[in-house]
This record gives sequence, C-alpha cells and structure tokens, in this order.
Amino acid sequence: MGKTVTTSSQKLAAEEMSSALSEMDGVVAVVSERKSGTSPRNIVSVDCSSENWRSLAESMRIEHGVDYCSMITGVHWPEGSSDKNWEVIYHFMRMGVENPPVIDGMVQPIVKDPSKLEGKAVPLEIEVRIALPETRDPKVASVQDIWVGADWNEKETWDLVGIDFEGHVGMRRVLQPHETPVGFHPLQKQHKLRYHDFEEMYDDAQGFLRKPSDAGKIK
Amino acid sequence: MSYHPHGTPSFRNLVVRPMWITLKTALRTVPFLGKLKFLKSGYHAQPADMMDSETSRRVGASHPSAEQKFSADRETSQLMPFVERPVTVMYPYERLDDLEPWLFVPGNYNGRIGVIWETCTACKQCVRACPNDCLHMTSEVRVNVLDTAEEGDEWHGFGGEVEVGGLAAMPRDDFHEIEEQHDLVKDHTSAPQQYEFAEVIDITGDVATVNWLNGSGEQDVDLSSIKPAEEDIVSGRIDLGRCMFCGLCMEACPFESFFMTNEYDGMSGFSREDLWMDADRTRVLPSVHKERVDMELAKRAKKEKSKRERKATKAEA
Amino acid sequence: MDNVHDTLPSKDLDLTVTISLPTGIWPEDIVLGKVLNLQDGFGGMQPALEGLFSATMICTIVFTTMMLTMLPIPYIERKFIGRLMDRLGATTTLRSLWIGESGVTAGKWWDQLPFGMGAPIGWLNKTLNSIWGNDHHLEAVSRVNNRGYHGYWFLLPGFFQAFADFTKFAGKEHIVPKEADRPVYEVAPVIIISTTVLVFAFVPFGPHFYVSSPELSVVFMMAIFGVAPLGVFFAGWSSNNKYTLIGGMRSAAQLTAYEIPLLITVLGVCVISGSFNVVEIVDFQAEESNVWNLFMLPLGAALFLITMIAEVERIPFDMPEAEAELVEGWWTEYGGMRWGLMFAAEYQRCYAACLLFALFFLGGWEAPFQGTMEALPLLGGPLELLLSIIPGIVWVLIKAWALFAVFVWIRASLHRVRTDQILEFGWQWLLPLSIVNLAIAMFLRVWVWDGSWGIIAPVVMILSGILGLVILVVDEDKEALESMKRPYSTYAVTKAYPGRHPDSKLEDLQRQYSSYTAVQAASSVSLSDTEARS
Amino acid sequence: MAEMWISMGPQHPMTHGLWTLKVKVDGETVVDTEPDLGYIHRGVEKICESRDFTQITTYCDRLCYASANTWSHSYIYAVEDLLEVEVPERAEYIRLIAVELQRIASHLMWLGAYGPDIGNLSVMVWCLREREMMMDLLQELGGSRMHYNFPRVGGVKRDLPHGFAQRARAKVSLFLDRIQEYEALFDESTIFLIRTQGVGYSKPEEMVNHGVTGPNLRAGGVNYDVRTAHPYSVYSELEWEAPVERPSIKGADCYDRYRIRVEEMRVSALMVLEALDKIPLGADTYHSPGDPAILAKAPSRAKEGTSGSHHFEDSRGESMFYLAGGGEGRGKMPYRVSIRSPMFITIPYASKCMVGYKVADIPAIMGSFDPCIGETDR
Repeated sequence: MGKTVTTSSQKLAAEEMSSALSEMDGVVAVVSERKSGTSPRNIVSVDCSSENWRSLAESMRIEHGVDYCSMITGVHWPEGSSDKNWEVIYHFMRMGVENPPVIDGMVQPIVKDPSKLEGKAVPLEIEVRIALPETRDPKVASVQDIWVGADWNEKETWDLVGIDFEGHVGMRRVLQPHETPVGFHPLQKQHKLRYHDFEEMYDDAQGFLRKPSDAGKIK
Repeated sequence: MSYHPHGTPSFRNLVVRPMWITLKTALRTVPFLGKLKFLKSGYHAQPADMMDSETSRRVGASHPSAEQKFSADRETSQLMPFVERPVTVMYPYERLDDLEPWLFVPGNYNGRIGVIWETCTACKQCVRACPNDCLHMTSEVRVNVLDTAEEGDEWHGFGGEVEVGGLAAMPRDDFHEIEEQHDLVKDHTSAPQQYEFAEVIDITGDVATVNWLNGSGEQDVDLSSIKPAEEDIVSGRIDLGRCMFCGLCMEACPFESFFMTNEYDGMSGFSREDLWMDADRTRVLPSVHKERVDMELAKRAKKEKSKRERKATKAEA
Repeated sequence: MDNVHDTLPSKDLDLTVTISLPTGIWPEDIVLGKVLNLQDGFGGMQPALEGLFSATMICTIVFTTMMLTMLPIPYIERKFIGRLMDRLGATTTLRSLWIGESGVTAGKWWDQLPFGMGAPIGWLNKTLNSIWGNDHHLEAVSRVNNRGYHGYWFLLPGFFQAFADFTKFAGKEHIVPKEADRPVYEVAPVIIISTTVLVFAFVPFGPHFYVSSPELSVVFMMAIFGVAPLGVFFAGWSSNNKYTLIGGMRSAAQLTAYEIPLLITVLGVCVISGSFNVVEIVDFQAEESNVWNLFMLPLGAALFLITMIAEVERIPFDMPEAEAELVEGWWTEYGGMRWGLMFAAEYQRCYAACLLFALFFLGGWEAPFQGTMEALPLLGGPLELLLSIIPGIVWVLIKAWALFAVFVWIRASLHRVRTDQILEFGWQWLLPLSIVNLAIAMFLRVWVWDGSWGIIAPVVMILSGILGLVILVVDEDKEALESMKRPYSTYAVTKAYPGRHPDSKLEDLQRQYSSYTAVQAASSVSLSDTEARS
Repeated sequence: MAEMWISMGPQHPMTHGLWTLKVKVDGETVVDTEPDLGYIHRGVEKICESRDFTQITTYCDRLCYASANTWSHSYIYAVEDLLEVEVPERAEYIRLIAVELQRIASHLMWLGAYGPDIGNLSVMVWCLREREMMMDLLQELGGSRMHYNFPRVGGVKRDLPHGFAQRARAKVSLFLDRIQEYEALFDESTIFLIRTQGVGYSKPEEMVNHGVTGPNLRAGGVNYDVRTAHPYSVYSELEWEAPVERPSIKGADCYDRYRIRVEEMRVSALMVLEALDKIPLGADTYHSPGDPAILAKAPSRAKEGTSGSHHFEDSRGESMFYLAGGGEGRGKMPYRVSIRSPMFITIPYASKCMVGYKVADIPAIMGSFDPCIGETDR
C-alpha cells in the first residue's frame, strides 16, 4: 500500500487545531469533512472577523506552524445579507517542511513516511473565511509579511475582485492591464459577461471596433 | 563551482556519452544497420499486437484495431523489414489516421461535428450543451428515419404517407458508387445527398406527378419508388470559429443523431465567415452509423406501433 | 621594298611601364614598353596580357569551385542533424516515394524523369512490390498511400534550398534601426563577408589549384580569420539594441580566449612541417614524411578543432548569438540580403575551417594511406594508376565535408557554455595545452626528424593518441554504475543507469516490480538513520 | 558597462509563453528583476460563472496547453467536493492513469523546452517524439490531441478502449527505455552539468514560504507531495513513493529540478503500469459511456451557500479550485470560481532566484521552474 496520510490522524490533528483556534475571540473553527472522489478528508474551516484576522494569522504561523499560504480569493455577494456583502477566503496548509540537514558534507533528504506522521507533523488544510459588511471599499489586513506567498495572491484579489489589503506593500495590477481605469474590478458582480452573437462577430471580424458595453463609466 | 553530491562534471563526460547517444539515434535510421541489437534495445521498433487475445475475441474482427500489429514508436515497417526510419509523419503526404487508425474511430475522435438528419428531432439539447454557443438550428429537407425502412423490413410502414402538396424523396440509384468514392476525411466536401427531393403535385392511382426541386421539371413517377420527405428543423449549423471540439453536444444528443466525425482537416478559412458551416456540410450518411440508426428506427417504430394500437383499441371502444 | 616601315617614324617613343604582379601569378616583372614602336610589333605586350588573363581566369575558377563546393554544407547541416534528432531525412523520403498501394504506385514520378532515367527505379519498385507485396492493410504502405506527385526534385531533397533562401533574402527590405550608428552598421557586414571570402584566396583545393600561394600564406590566412570578429563587434555595437550589444561584447571577450591558442596550435603545425606555406605543409605530409600530421600531433588536431569551432561561433561556443537569452545575438537587427550574406559567411567560415583541418592534419589532397597502398606488393601498381586518375580536389572535398559533419554532430550533441566558462576554458586549458603541443612539435622536428620520421615516432604518437582517446572513452568505476551506487536520485524507484539501455520488455518490467520492493527496503533503512541523524 | 534594464518578453525565447521579465543587468550580471504578467488573461474565472458544471471542464482544459488533464481533473475534484459525489473506483483508476500520462507528457514538454534553453536542440525533438506516444494514449481516452475534456462530474467520459492496456504497456515500457537516453544526453554531459549545477539555489523552507510546491519543492530534499499528504484519489492503493532529490549544500539548483522531474516521469510511468494491473474489473473489459461502473449519478445544482475546494498535485505544483455554489439558474452554475495556479506564485520567486547570476543563466533558471503562462494568467 502506498504511504499516504491516514484519515484518522488527519482528523485528530484537525480537531486539535480547531479546538485551539476556537479559543481566540472572534474566531469560530470547526472540522469539516470534505468528500471528493473516493477519499474523505478533514479540513479546519475557520470563520473569522476582519479585526481579529491579523492576530489569528500570527498565531497560526507561530503556534500552529502553518507555513504555506495556498490561495487568497474574494467573493462579491451583492444580493447577500448586509453583513456578508463581501467575503475573503484564505486557504492555508501546514506542511511541516524544514530544510534538510547536512551531515558529513552531504545533504540528507528528509523522507518522512506520511502514513506514520502524528500530531503537529500531520499535513493539514485550513480554510479561513472573513465576511465583510456592505461597503464601497472592502479591506482586510494584509498577511504579506507573514507568508511571502500571500503577496501575489493579494495583488490578484485586489486586481480582480477589488478587496484591498491594508499594509500590503507594492499593490498593483497583475493580471489586468496597467492602464485599467481605477475602480474597475471585473469579478465584481455588477459587471455582466457579454455574449457576442455571430452577426456581431462578423460585422467586426477582428474585433477592432468592439468595446465593453460599460466602457468609460466609473463602476 | 559548488560541491554537488552527484553528476559531478568529469573530463570523460565532456563529449563521449552525449555524442555517442546522438550517433546511436542517427544510426537507428539507417537501413540494415538500424536493426542491430545494440542500437535498438527493448521496445525500439518491435511490432506488438494491437489487442490481447481476450479483447480481440470479445470485440471480433470488425473492430478497426483487430488483427493489427503496431509499433510503439511508429518505426516498424512491415513492407521492408530491413528499412528503418525516423518517426516523423509527413503530413499531408502521410496521415496519422493511416498510421494509427484506431485513434480516429468516428464517435471516439473529436473531429468536426456531424449530424444524421434522419434521426434528428430538433430537441436543441446539443445547442444547450454547447459551452460557447457555436451550434445553431436550421431547416432542411430530409427523410424521417421512420420512412427509411425498406419494403419487407420489420419496421416498415410506420412512417408518413406521400401527400399532394407535400415533399417526396427518391433514392438515387448511383448513390452507392458515390458513397464508395466519398471519403469524409480526405476530400473536404459535404456528404453526398442520398435522395432526389421533389414536390408532389398530383397523385393518380399509384402514379405521382412530382416537380423536382433541382429544377429538372415535372415528371410522373411510380408511387412505390418515392418516399415521403419533409422540411424540418435540424441541428448542427456550426460556427467553427467558436467550436472547441469538446464533444459535449455529442453526449447530450438523446437520439443517436449527433456525432463527432473523424475529419480533422479542411476546417480552415481565410476569414471568420468561411468558418461558418451549413448543416449541409455537417451531414452524416446513415450508413456510416448504420446500427445506431437502426436502433433509433426500431425505438421510434415501436413507439409508433404502440400508439397506433392504442388508437385502434380506442376506436373499437 | 617596305613602304610601310619607311613611312613610320624610326625613332622610338619610350613609354616603358613596369607592372609587377604578386608572386604565384606571373614570375617576373612585366614591362610594357615601346608600344608605339610598330617596327618591333606588339610582342612586348603579350606576357602582360597573358598574366592578367590567367590571373582572372584562375580567380574565377577557384572562387566558382569554392561556391559550388560550399552548396553541400547547408545540405549536410540540415539532413545530418535531422537524422541525429530522429527527424525525417532524405533517404526516407526517397524510400517512401516508391511504395505503391495495391499495385498502383503512388504517382509514377520516375516516368517524369528525362531520357527514361527513372526506369530502373520503376523496376526496383516492381521487384520490391512483388517480393514484399504492397497491399493496403500493410502499415508501411498505408503510410504513403495517398501522396501526390512530388516532382523529381525529391531526388535531391532540400539540396537546392540554399538557392530558395538566397532568392528570399535578395527580395527582402533592408531596414536600419532608428538611432543606429548608420555608417558602422553598414560597414560591419562588408568587413565580415569580404574577409571571409578573402581567406579562400590562399586555400588550395589541389596541388596546383589555388589563387595564390605566398610564402607566409598560413600567417596571412590566420590574420584574415581574426578580422571577422571585429565586424561582429561593430555590428553588435552599432545596432542600437541591447541584445546585439551584449552579443558583440561577448564575441570580443571570447575572441581573446581562443584566438591565441589557435595561433599557437597552427604554429605547431608549421613547425613540424617546416613551412608557413599551406601547399608545402600538405606536400610535407604527402611526399616527405608520408605520415599525416593528425597522427604526429593528435593533441594539436583536437585543439585546432575546438578552437576552430569557437572561431566560427558554433555550439557549444556560440555565445554571441545565444538564441535562448539574446534573441539572435549580434545580428538581431540585420535583415534581408545583409543578413543572408552574413549567414552565408558563417557557413563559409565553417567550410574554410574544415578545409584548413583537412590540409593541416589530414594530408590535403593525398588519398588516405596512399603511400601504404601503393607500396602493396601486388595491388600497388593498379592502385597507383587508379589514384593517379582521381584528382586531388576530390580527397580534399571529401575530408572537408566529413569534418563539417563532425561539426554538425557536435552541435546536435552538446550544450552551450557560458561566457565566463569559455574564458576559463580558453585560458586555463587551451592555452597551456597548445603550448605543450608546440613543445611536442619542436621536439619532434628538432630531435626526431631526420629526413623522415623513423619507425618509432609515428607509432609512439599514434599510441599516445589512442591512449588519450581510451582515457576519454573508458567509464570510471563501472561497478559503481552497475551496483547503482552512483547517487543520482537517492530515493527514486529505479536508479539511472547512464551507460546502459536495458531491455524493458514486459517481463523485465515485472522484474522491476519485484525488485521495486527491495529498493523500498533499502531506502527505508537509509531513511530511518536519516531521521535519526536529523 | 553601466547598469541597464533589458525587457525580456513578451516575445522572447526565454519566456515559455507570453510575459515580460524586466532584467537589470550590470554587464553580464543580473542585478534586479521584475516580472510582469497578464498578457493572456482570458478571464476564465468570469466566464465560468455563466457556464454549468460540465461545460466548465472544457475551459479548465484550456488553462494549460501542456497539461490539460491535470487541470480538468483538479476542477472535477473540486466540483465533486461541492456536489458531494461519490466516484466509482474504476473511474478513479482511469482518472489516475490519465493524469499520470498527462504528467509525463507535461514533463516531456518541459524537458524539450529546457534543452534549447541550455543550447541543445536535439533533445527537443526527442522529447516531442515521446510526447507523441503519450498523446496517442490520451487521445484514445479523451478523443482529442491536446484538450481532452475527459473527466465528468462523478466519473469519466469513456472507459479504457479495447486494447488500450496493451498499447499503454508497450509505449510506457518504450518510454522507460528512452529516459535513459535523456540521462545520457544531459546527466552525462559535462557542459550541461556546469551550466545547471550551482545555479539558482533555493531552500525548501524559503520555497514553502513563497508558495512554491511540487517538483520544485521536492528538488530541495523534502518529500512533500499533495498526493500523499492530502490523499485524494486511489494513490493510497498503489505502490509508489514520491521521488526526492538530494540537493547540493546551498539548496536545490537547476540540476536538482531537472533530476526530480526525470524521476517523476519514471515514477508516473511505473504508476500507470501498476494501475493497469490493479484496476478493478480488469483493464481488458469495456463499459459503455455512462455505465455506473465509470460514471456515477451527480446532481447538476449546488445548494446556496455551499463551497467546494480541492488541492491537487499538478505537474507544476499544487493547483487548487475554489467553487462557491448557488449562482445563476438556481445553482446550475457556480457563483464564483477561483483558480490557484502554481506558476502564478512561482514566477515571482523564480525571478528573485536569478539575481546575482549571469545573463546566460536566466533561461536556465527560469526554464528549470517550468513556467506555463496559460495557467498563470488564466
């Protein structure tokens, strides 16, 4: 059998971390079982308020050894409730990776048997959701200095969704053109996807004359 | 240079090994010499059976890959066993579907879209399934699948009748020769029309006066020689500029009518308008997917039969 | 009674003009004099006209020969590298042309050949089909079953591509970048091309087949060879492009690294041959010593090859046009005819390098082991007759083209080195080795040479060369390779066997499965103590 | 020479795609770099918000031309997380075979592109030659040559065709044989070694903090692999182990990243062979499309407020999809699709890695991280 992390140890580690995280104020952490394909997996899903987010991030990095920021994304809920009009979702991972030791001049690779991992060494998956109230400029605290991997994730989230990250150094457009008008964030829900039917395509085959239907307007 | 635990640069490796490997590769393509054992080790250009015995017994000899030998790297030549060659396929002079025909089975390979008009019911499932709206409906003259059943066929007689003012179709007698010569993949023309369509003007006894749609004027034909035809909405008017050949339309079709053919070229143009393909271009002959068409015919004829029986019983009651 | 001479003035009009042509064209000074003295006639002018005419004719013949014999160079480049890369080559095209489908041969293209030249091909095709059959279900037939008529240019696939390229370049526009240093930009290609062509003025294709052969032709050639990188530097600097600038700088930097070892190596050749003249060097190998310099100076031959590859800027030494980082290097901004001519000049330099190697080390226009063959007891006479029929240029060209194939082979096999690495290589390895080579040459010439190499010296030198080759070829610690001790990827499932190509048939794969558990056990052991240490 | 900025790209041999790397050089030495992305941003995430769950698969195929199957499978697992679908085991095995074959093809594409970066062109043609075999196998499954649209919500599109196992065994065995030739051309070539060794060092902890995973991380001497750390398929059923490279003392360099990919190709090839032996109901049986053995019933609508996510071992690192359910058409379409691309995070780190090396090292370092811009820009 292959050497993979067992579900039981993963569940134990997830419960341990979630109970520890729940003690912080403004943080609700539960273990949710995700099922995709054939094998279930347990992840720590955390609901956090935007003012407690910074402290939660620091404690995750320092106390729980969450060393990897996988993804940061935002969702715009215009028709959602007024206290959850925006949502920022973080996906973290606890990898437990350290530099391999150098013994008598040779690097000794760290080859752990994943099926034998226990306790804090178990790789874990954390999902943090931060709900933001209805506002014109949603913002949360940046974790760029804690996880460098969060840097471009936050850039992209601001670029596409328009959620600003306080304390982010060097925020700029990454996927949109640099001359994109200020305040245009295409993944906000007021921008509808346009469909060119074939007459429109063939009137202007190369699309030179084609303009966004909401061009020039400030969104 | 930093100390590296393995792959240490050595004077020996400066030229010898890489140059020997490239020379080996070149020698492999030389006649007679390329067959030597120390040049080809293991699977290099070893012909292998396409299917294991169990599978070939199950699928039978009709399967395209039955009784076929192949070489994993396309190097083996059964014609001149001593001649070796590089693995390049000189398209268009050589074609991959000649080399590995089992890759291009119609319905398995996602080629250009093809529709069997006879069985299409314009349910628009394919149009709905298309991710980027490249399919459209159009109305064409066609023969319903129920009318394709020949005399004496099990499912004959469940189709419509030839009526005055309606359309009729007469099978072309030279159709089989045309079908023999027509190769969907290699000559990029629309599939040959199986019928000559006409408008029925008058029916007296078993002689029908028809006016051919191709403009050859009126003519009296035997009623038994023509089939009823109709002008229906069929699917498959395709915008190739948008199609990404995902095959979702084929899977969405509930009537065995929509196919991805194995044609993979002749789909280019100098403007986007050229990429607009009419349904005439996407027509697929029923004989290509005979068994599926027969299946569909049986299904619908059964339904028609039961309906008629119910009507009959209702009439009695 | 001679009326004519009486009417003519008897006084000479002394209009003497002296034309002195370079040696090799006409022996003595040509004096054009007394041209108006019709009593002596035009006799005085004749040698001058002959000299001019012969010089023009020789130049024309030699350069035409050079251009024509350069045609196979790009052909070899394309076709041989195609084979090395396992792409399609010429012979495959030919073979696949004569396979037919079910008795009908794919377009009987040989019937199109003039004078029924293609009839044998048709017979061969018929024979092959009758022997091995050509049914459609045969896979090799169905490969080619729907090909049209290609025309008989396929007899030399791609050979005349060079003409097509030339036509395309000639029709292209000449663009000068904005802000470019116009005069230098225009001059640079002229420098490169003219110097390249000038080299061939001193390259003999045969014993008497050269434009000019001055005493110091080798020195002259090497000097001209060294001028072209200057043009490269000009082009890189003047193009107003950062890539070309870096490319030009690189060429200037690497020039110093290989030019000096190259000159010292050539000096070794001249020392051992006792002359600075190419013709005399070849004559030394052919007549005097009867031993090619390759066998006397194997180290020198290797050094000359390496430095010449660097000189003509081919992989692995083509940093000036490293297309991965610098888009096209120093000729990024050139286009049209100038680019085409510079590209042709690159190939001309390759060709010149190959010719020089053939002349310096491979005995020029001497057939391989000619002396030995002619000395054979029984066959000697007929062989001598045969070899006397074959003109010397044939052997020169064969050797040069084979050498260019080696260039192509190296290009397909090796990677590109870095600039600092070629500088390091040049100064730390090539220069000392070339000096060692020069010392060997001087030793051989001064102490060993007495009218002929004895019987010992060639044997010793050949054996030492073979020994060096064996040292290169032999694999170090074979058992380490076979016992998978070489730590490639320590915890991988199967180790890499650099030297070996196993028969990975299915049963062997099953064996790999079984051995797989053993590898697991071994790795888990080392894994445990790894964790203990860490 | 004074310092100057060179803008490499968007059209440049080094950028295996369409992006710009602004390099500040001092003579031949790289002083500073700044990547600039977004040249082929197609707005896939926005498009997916108005497509239903089956149609999105075709767009996920187009995320990366070199490894289409891994991306569509990554999406499919996230959707099955969202819709809570149980997948039959045979379908999981077929998915594993498809993904591993695609991983081999992707690594071959990388190796073929890495040869010209260092200056050898023949390995490019060789690698594309072997990639042909993998693409033939994948075409038998998916029906196309590059974008297969193979997985479906709850299973796969088609079962293994007749005789697929036979052909796959032959081709994969031949490929295992051919790997030796790449090693002879690369590992045994001193010029390749001196070009790649000691260039572009990176330490595992640093890489994890920068968000670099996958082969680039395993080259640093740790065996972290999403396939084993967060097991999501039948990888726990097979006898395999993620290959780990023994890096140099200063960290993983280009040569380690090359080695680890070659070893991954080997491991994936053996995995395919083993999966063909272990697949339930046997590899020589055939189930028609839609058969419950290969395709489970799946709901077509997601409930409001649900979300699905899945971490997937792409051939370039850890890819991930986040789906928010309950969008247009009462949940027929996702409300938000968010894609985590490994290269989007890796490219800034790679351009940090090349500071201090020569200009000639830029393609060597950037190529060794295996950039793919289609997935980077989405």
